Amino acid sequence: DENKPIKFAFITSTLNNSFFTAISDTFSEIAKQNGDHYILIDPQYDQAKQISMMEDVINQKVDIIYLIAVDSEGIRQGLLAAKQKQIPVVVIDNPISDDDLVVSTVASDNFLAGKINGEQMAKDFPNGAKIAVIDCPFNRASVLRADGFYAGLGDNKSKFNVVSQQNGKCALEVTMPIAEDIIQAHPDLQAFFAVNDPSALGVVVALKASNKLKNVKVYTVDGSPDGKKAFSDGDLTLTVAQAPIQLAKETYKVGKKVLAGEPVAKEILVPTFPITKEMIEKNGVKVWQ
Amino acid sequence: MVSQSIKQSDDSCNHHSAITQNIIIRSFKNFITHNIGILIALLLISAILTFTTPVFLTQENMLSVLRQISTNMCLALGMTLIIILGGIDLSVGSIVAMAGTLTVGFISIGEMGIIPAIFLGLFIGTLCGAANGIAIAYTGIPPFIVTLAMMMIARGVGFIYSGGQSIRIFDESFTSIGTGYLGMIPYPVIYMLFFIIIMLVLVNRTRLGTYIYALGGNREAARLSGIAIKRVEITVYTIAGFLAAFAGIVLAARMYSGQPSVAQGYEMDAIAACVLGGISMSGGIGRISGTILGVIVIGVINNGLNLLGVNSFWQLVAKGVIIFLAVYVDMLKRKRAK
Amino acid sequence: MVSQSIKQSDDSCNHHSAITQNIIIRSFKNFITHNIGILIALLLISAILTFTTPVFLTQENMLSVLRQISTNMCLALGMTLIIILGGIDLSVGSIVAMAGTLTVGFISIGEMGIIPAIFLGLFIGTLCGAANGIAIAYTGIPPFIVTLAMMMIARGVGFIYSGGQSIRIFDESFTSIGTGYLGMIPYPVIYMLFFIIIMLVLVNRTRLGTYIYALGGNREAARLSGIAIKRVEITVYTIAGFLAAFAGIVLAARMYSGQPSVAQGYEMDAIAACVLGGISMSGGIGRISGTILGVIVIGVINNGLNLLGVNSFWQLVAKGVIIFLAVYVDMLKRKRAK
Amino acid sequence: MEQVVLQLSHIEKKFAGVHALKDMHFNLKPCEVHGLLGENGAGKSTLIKIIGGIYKPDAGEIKINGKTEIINGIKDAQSRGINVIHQEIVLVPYISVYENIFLGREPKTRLGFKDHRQMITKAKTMMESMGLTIDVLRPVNELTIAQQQLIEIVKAISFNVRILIMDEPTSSLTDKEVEQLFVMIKRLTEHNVSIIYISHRMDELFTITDRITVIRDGSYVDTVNTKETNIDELVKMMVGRNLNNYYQRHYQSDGECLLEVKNLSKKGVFHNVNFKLKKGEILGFSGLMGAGRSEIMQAIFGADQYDSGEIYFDNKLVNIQSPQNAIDIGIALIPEDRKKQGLILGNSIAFNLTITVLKQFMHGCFVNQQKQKEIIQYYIKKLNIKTPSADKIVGQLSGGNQQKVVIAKWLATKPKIIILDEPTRGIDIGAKAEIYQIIDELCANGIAIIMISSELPEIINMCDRVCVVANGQIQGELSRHELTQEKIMKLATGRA
Ligand SMILES: Nc1ncnc2c1ncn2[C@@H]1O[C@H](COP(=O)(O)OP(=O)(O)OP(=O)(O)O)[C@@H](O)[C@H]1O
Ligand SMILES: Nc1ncnc2c1ncn2[C@@H]1O[C@H](COP(=O)(O)OP(=O)(O)OP(=O)(O)O)[C@@H](O)[C@H]1O
Ligand SMILES: [Mg+2]
Ligand SMILES: [Mg+2]
Repeated sequence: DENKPIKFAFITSTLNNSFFTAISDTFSEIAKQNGDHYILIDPQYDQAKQISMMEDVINQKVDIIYLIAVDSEGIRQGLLAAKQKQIPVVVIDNPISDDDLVVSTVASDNFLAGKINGEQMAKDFPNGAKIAVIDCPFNRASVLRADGFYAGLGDNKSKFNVVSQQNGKCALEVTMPIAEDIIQAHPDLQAFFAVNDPSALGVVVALKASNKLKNVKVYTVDGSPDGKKAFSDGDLTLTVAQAPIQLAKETYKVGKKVLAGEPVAKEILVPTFPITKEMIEKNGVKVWQ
Repeated sequence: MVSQSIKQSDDSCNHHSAITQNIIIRSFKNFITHNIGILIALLLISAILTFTTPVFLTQENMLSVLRQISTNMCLALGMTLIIILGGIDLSVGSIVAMAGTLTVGFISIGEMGIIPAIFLGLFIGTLCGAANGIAIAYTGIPPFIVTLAMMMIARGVGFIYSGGQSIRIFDESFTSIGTGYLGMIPYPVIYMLFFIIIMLVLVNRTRLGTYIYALGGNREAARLSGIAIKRVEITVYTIAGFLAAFAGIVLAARMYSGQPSVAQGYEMDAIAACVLGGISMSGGIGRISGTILGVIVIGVINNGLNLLGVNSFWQLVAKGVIIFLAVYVDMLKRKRAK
Repeated sequence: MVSQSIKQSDDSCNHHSAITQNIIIRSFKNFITHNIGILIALLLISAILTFTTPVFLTQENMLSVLRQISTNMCLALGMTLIIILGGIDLSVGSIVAMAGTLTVGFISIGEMGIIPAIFLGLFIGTLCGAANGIAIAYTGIPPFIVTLAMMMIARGVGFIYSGGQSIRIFDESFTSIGTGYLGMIPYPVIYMLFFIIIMLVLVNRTRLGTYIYALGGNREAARLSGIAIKRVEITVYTIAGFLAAFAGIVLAARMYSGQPSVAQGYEMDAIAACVLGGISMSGGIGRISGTILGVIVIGVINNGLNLLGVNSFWQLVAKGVIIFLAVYVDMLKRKRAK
Repeated sequence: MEQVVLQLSHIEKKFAGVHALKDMHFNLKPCEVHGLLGENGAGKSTLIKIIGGIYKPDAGEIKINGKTEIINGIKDAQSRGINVIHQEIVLVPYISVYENIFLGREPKTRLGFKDHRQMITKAKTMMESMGLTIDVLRPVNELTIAQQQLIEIVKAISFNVRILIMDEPTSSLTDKEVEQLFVMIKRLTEHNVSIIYISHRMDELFTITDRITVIRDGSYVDTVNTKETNIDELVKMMVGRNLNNYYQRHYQSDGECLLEVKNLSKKGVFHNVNFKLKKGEILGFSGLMGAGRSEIMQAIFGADQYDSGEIYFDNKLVNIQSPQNAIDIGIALIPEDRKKQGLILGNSIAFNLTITVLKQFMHGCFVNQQKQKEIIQYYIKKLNIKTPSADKIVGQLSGGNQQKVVIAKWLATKPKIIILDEPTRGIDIGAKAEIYQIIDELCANGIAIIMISSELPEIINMCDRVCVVANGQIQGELSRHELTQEKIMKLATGRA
C-alpha cells in the first residue's frame, strides 16, 4: 500500500552544491515523515566511484534507487547490476543515455531554461551585442542550457557577437579569473551568459572587481538562494529557476508509483521559470523552490 | 632485500626442491617481517569492519572490493617502480582518461576495429609514458615538472578529441573487457593478478629490477657499474604509461564510455598506496608486496566507510586519520624491529 | 648563497651608504644570474603576448594579473620554505578552503564579529600547519603522508561545517579585504608584496632562514651543529599553514562567499611555481626570487591564454608545453652558466 | 725496451675553472704495485678516472700494452681489464652484497632471468677466498663502512682484472684489515695483475709499493723506486718544500680536571665507560673498527641517547640532552664522516662556518652580516683554508680543506673541550701536519681534546694518554711513556 515504509537510496553525483543538498534534504525529510530507511551516497563527482558505490548499495538490497548520474554515458554498469537484482532506478536531473534501463527520468527542462535566457537577451539587446559565454562542456545539463540559450537568441543570433566561450567548470573560483581576463580583453563587452549560478556569481565578482557591473548584464540558470539574492540586488539580470525540492518530491512520487506497480511516464520534465521580484518578495531568498 | 621473494620458476632438478621450499618459507617470512606494520593495520581495520557490518566479509563484497581496487593497483604498481627509481609520475590519471577516451572514440567515432583501437589506445598511452621517460632522462628536468606537463597535455588531448564530452560505446565485445567474469571472478581482478605477478618477477628476477633499485639507491654507483641509466629510466616510465593506458581502457569498458574528465587525482591515490606500503619517496627502498598491501588498505577503508554509511564529508576526515594512523603503526613496528 | 639578496634594513650610518649601494647592485646581479633562464622564458612569453594581444601590457591588465596570482604567491612562498627544508605540503589547498569557509561561516552563521572571526579562521588554519609540523617532526612519518592526511581532514572539516555548500557573505567590511583598493592597487596585491618582503627578510636575514637551508642540505649535519631541527620544522609548516589560511580568507572575501570545495589542486600550482623557480625538490637549494618569478610565469601564461581566447582544452595542452619549455630554457641556461 | 702495460703521456684535463691535470705522465709495469702520491686536490683521482674510462682526457695519449687506445666509458675500460675502486664508496645501499658485486653484469638463467643462485654461490666463494665472513645476502646499508670498503675490493677483483686501481682503499680500514688487503694485493700481483695504489698513509706506501709517482698541482713531478727513497724526499716532492716537525706537540704540565665520565652505558653498545679529561691534554681513544668509540662520544655530545651513567663538567653534574646543550656547555664534536655529518656540501664555506654560531651575530631578529664576515675571514686565514673566496661551495673543496672547514666551524664556538673523531682521515701529509699544529696550539691554550683515531702513529705521537676500547668497553689506559703499537694492539684485540 501507499504508506508502507520503504528502503531507498539516493545516489547523487556530488553534494558540493546547494542544488544537490536541497534534493537530498527533501528526500531525508520525506523519509522521516514516512518512516522510510534512507541511504545517501555521494561519489564526489567520480564516475568510476559512482559505479562502485552503486554496486555496494545494490548489495545492501534497497527497494528503489534514485540516481543523479555523474555522466550521462558512464553509469550503465551500475544500471545493469540494479536490473539484475530487479531494483528499479529513477533518474533525476541529468538525463542519461541508457533510458531503457531506468523506469523514469525526472528532470528540469534545462533546454527551456537556456532558451528563456536567450530570448530575454534578444529582447534586452534588439540590435545585438558583444557577449561572452561561460559553459561547462562535460556536463550534460550545462550543454543543454547552452544549446537552449543559442536557440533562444533565435533570428537575432547573427547580431550577437560571441567574443569568447570558456569553460568555467560550473564553479565560482574557476570562472572568476577567466571572467576577469575576458573583461580585460574586451572592455566593451555587454553581456555574459553563464550556465549556472556559481559561474554567474564568478562573473559578477569579476565585474565588481573591475567596476563594470553596471555596464554588463549577466544571465544564468539555477535560481539558487545565492542567485536569487544576487538577482534581487540587481547583480544578475536574470536567473531561470530549477526546482530541486519539487524535483525530489516528484521523483519520490514516481518511485512510489513504480513500487505499487502503477504505470509512470518515461520522461517527466519539471518546468523551469524565470525568477521574478514578486517571487522573492513572497518566498524570500533563503531556500530553493 | 630484493631477493627471494618469489619462487624461482625454472627450477626442475630434484635435489633443489629442499632449497626451493626453503626459499618459499623465507619469502613468506620476509613478506611478514617487511610489512608487519601495515599488516597489523589491515587486520585491525578488517576486524572492526567484520564486527560492525555483516556485509563486509561476504564473498560478493570481497570481490567487489577487489574489482574496485584494480585501477589503483595498476597505477600503483607502475608508480612503485618510478618511486623506487627516485622519480614521481603525476600524469597517470590523465593517461587513464586519455587512453579510455581515445580508444572508445576510435571504435565509436573512428569506426576502427576493436583490437586495432585497443592497440592504438595502449600505444598512445605508452608513448606518453615513454615521452616522460625520454624527457627526464635526456633533459635532466625534474620528473615532477615533466610529468606535471604531461598531466596537462594528456588531459587536454582527451578533452580536445571528444570535445569535452563522454563518448558512448555499446559493443559488448569491448565492454566485456571491463564487465565480464571468468567464473565468478571479474576480469579486472584477473588483469590485476596478472600484473602483480609480472611485477614481482620483474622486480625480483630480472636485471631491470635490480637496476631500478640501484638507480634509486645510488645513482652514481649505478652509473659507475656501467648501467645504462637512461634506458632504465625510459623503460620504467614507459611501463607506467602502459599500465595507466591499460587501466584506462578497462575503466572505459566498465563505464560503457570514454570519459575525458575521469580519474582526476588518481595519481595521488597511487602515490598514497605506495607510501602506505613503505616505498620511500627518496628512492631505492620498497617492495612490491608493500604497495599491494597499501592499495588493499585504501580499498578496504573506502569500502568499509561506504558500507557503514558514513557521510562523504566525514569519510574524508576518517580516511585522513586512518591513513595517518596506519603509517604510524607501521613506523612504530619498524622502529621496534630495529 | 643565502646572503646578500636584499638590502640590510637597519643600516643607518652614513659611511655605510656606499657599501649599501654596492649591496643593492650585487643583489640585483645575483637576482639576474640566478634566475636568468626563467627571466628569459618570462620575457619571451611576455613579448609574444604583447605582440599578439594589445590588452596584455595595459596597466589594468597587469594589476589584474597581479591580483590573480596573489593566492598562489602566498601558497608558493610557504611551499618554498617547506621544499627547501626537504619536505612537501599537500594540505595547503584544503586549508585555503577550510579557512575561508570557517571564517565566513563564523560571521554569517555564527554571527561573530569580523575581527574575531578572521583571527579564529587564521588560528585554525595555522594550527593545521602546526599539526603537520609536529607530526612530521615527532613521528618521522614522511611529509607526503602527513600532509596528505591533513589535506583530507581539512577538506572534510570545511565540508562538514558548511554542509558542503558555499556560505554567502555581504558584509562590505569583510569583502573589502579581498576586493578593496589602495589607490589603484588591489589589497591582495599589497598583502602579496608584504609577504614577499617578509619572506625575503626571513630567508636572507634571519637565523631561521639559514637553518632551513641547513636542514634541507644535510639534516644530520644540521642536527650535530646544534640546530633545533624539530623547532625549525614545526615553525616552517606553521608559517605555510598561516599563509594558506590568510590566502583562503582573502579569496573568500573576493568571492563574497566561503566555498568548501574551492582551491582543489592549488598545492600543485604552488609546487609547480617553486620548481619552475628553481627550488630543488630534494631540498637545500633555491631562492625566494625564483619562486616569485615562477608564480608570475604561471600567472602570465594563464592570463595570456585567456586573453587570446584559447579554448580551455587547448589551454591545458599549451600550459603543459609552456611550463616544460620554460624549465627547459632555465636548465640550458644554468648548464651554460656552469 | 722495458715492458709497460699502461702508458699515459701529455694528459690534460680541465674542469670549469680548474686545470686538474697538466701535461701528466704515468707508466705502469706488469705485476708492480705503483703508488700515486700528492696533496689533496693534486689530481690523483682525476688521473685514475681517466684510466678507468669515467672521464675523457682533453688531450694526451693512452697506450695499453704498447698500442695507442681510446677508452670509451666504464664498460670499455672493464672489458680491457681495467677496474677502479673509488675513493668514495659507490655501492647501492638497500640491495644485497651479492647483487652489488654483480651489478651491471648479472648472470642470466636460460629463461633470461637473473640467476640468483649462481650469483650467491659465486659471491660466497669469492668471500671465502678472500677470508671474509660477510653474509652476502645482507643489504649493504647494514654493513659498516669497513665492510663496505672490503666489498668494493671484492667487487673490483671479481672482474677479469689486469689493471686494478685503488683510490685510498684503506682510509676507513684498521690495521688488521689493511694487512688482509695487502695479502690480497700480493696474491693479485702474483697472478699477473698490475696495481695502482693511492694513499695518504706513507707507511703503507713503503710497505706495499714498488714504485711511486708524485703529482703536484696536476703536474708530473717524478717517479721513484720505493726502495731508493725516503719520506722526507717524497714529502719534499709533494709539497715543494721541506716539512720538518711532522708531529708537533708541546706537552703541558697536568691541568685541572674538566670532564669526568662515570659508568656511562648503553645497552649493546658500550658499558661502564669511565674516564677523566684534563685541561690542556690530548686524550686518545684507540681501538679496532666498530669498537664503539664514536658511539661513546656521540652520547657524550648529546647526539645519541645513553641508558645510564653521569657526566661531570668542571666537577658539576651536567645533563646533556642534545647537541645544543653540549655546545652551550662548551663541548664540540668533529664527527668522523665529514660529508654525512659535518658539512652541508651544497652550501658555501661561509655558510658552513657560521651555522654553529649564528647566535653570536644576532642584531635583534636579524643576522649581522658584517660581523659574520670578519669571523669567516679570520678562520679562513687562521686555518689556512685554500679557497678563492668564502662563497665557494664546500663540496668543491679538496678533502683536506673540507676537514679544515669542519674544524673551523667548531673552533668558532670557542669550546673548552673538542672531541675529534678521525680528524685526519683522507687528508694529505701536509694538511695533516697543519692540523696537528692547530691541535697543539689549542692544547697550549688550555683546551682539552679527545682524539679518536685509527692511525696508530698519530695516536702515539700526539696523545698524553690513550684509552683503548674494545667491545664497547675501555680495556685499559696507557700513558704517554707507555705508548707502543704492540701494547695498544694487545688491548684492542683483547689479548692483553
Ligand atoms: N667533477 C669535477 N668538477 C670540477 N672540478 C673537479 C671535479 N673533479 C675534480 N675537480 C678538481 O680537480 C682537482 C683535482 O681533484 P682530484 O679529485 O683529482 O684530487 P685528488 O688528488 O684525488 O685529491 P684527494 O687526495 O683529496 O682525493 C681539484 O682541484 C678538484 O677540485
Ligand atoms: N647507524 C648505525 N646503525 C647500526 N649500527 C651502527 C650504526 N653506527 C654504528 N653502528 C655499529 O655500532 C658499533 C660501534 O660503532 P662505532 O662507529 O662507535 O665504532 P668506532 O669504534 O667508532 O669505529 P670506527 O672506527 O668505525 O668509527 C659497530 O658495530 C657499528 O657497526
Ligand atoms: Mg682523490
Ligand atoms: Mg667511529
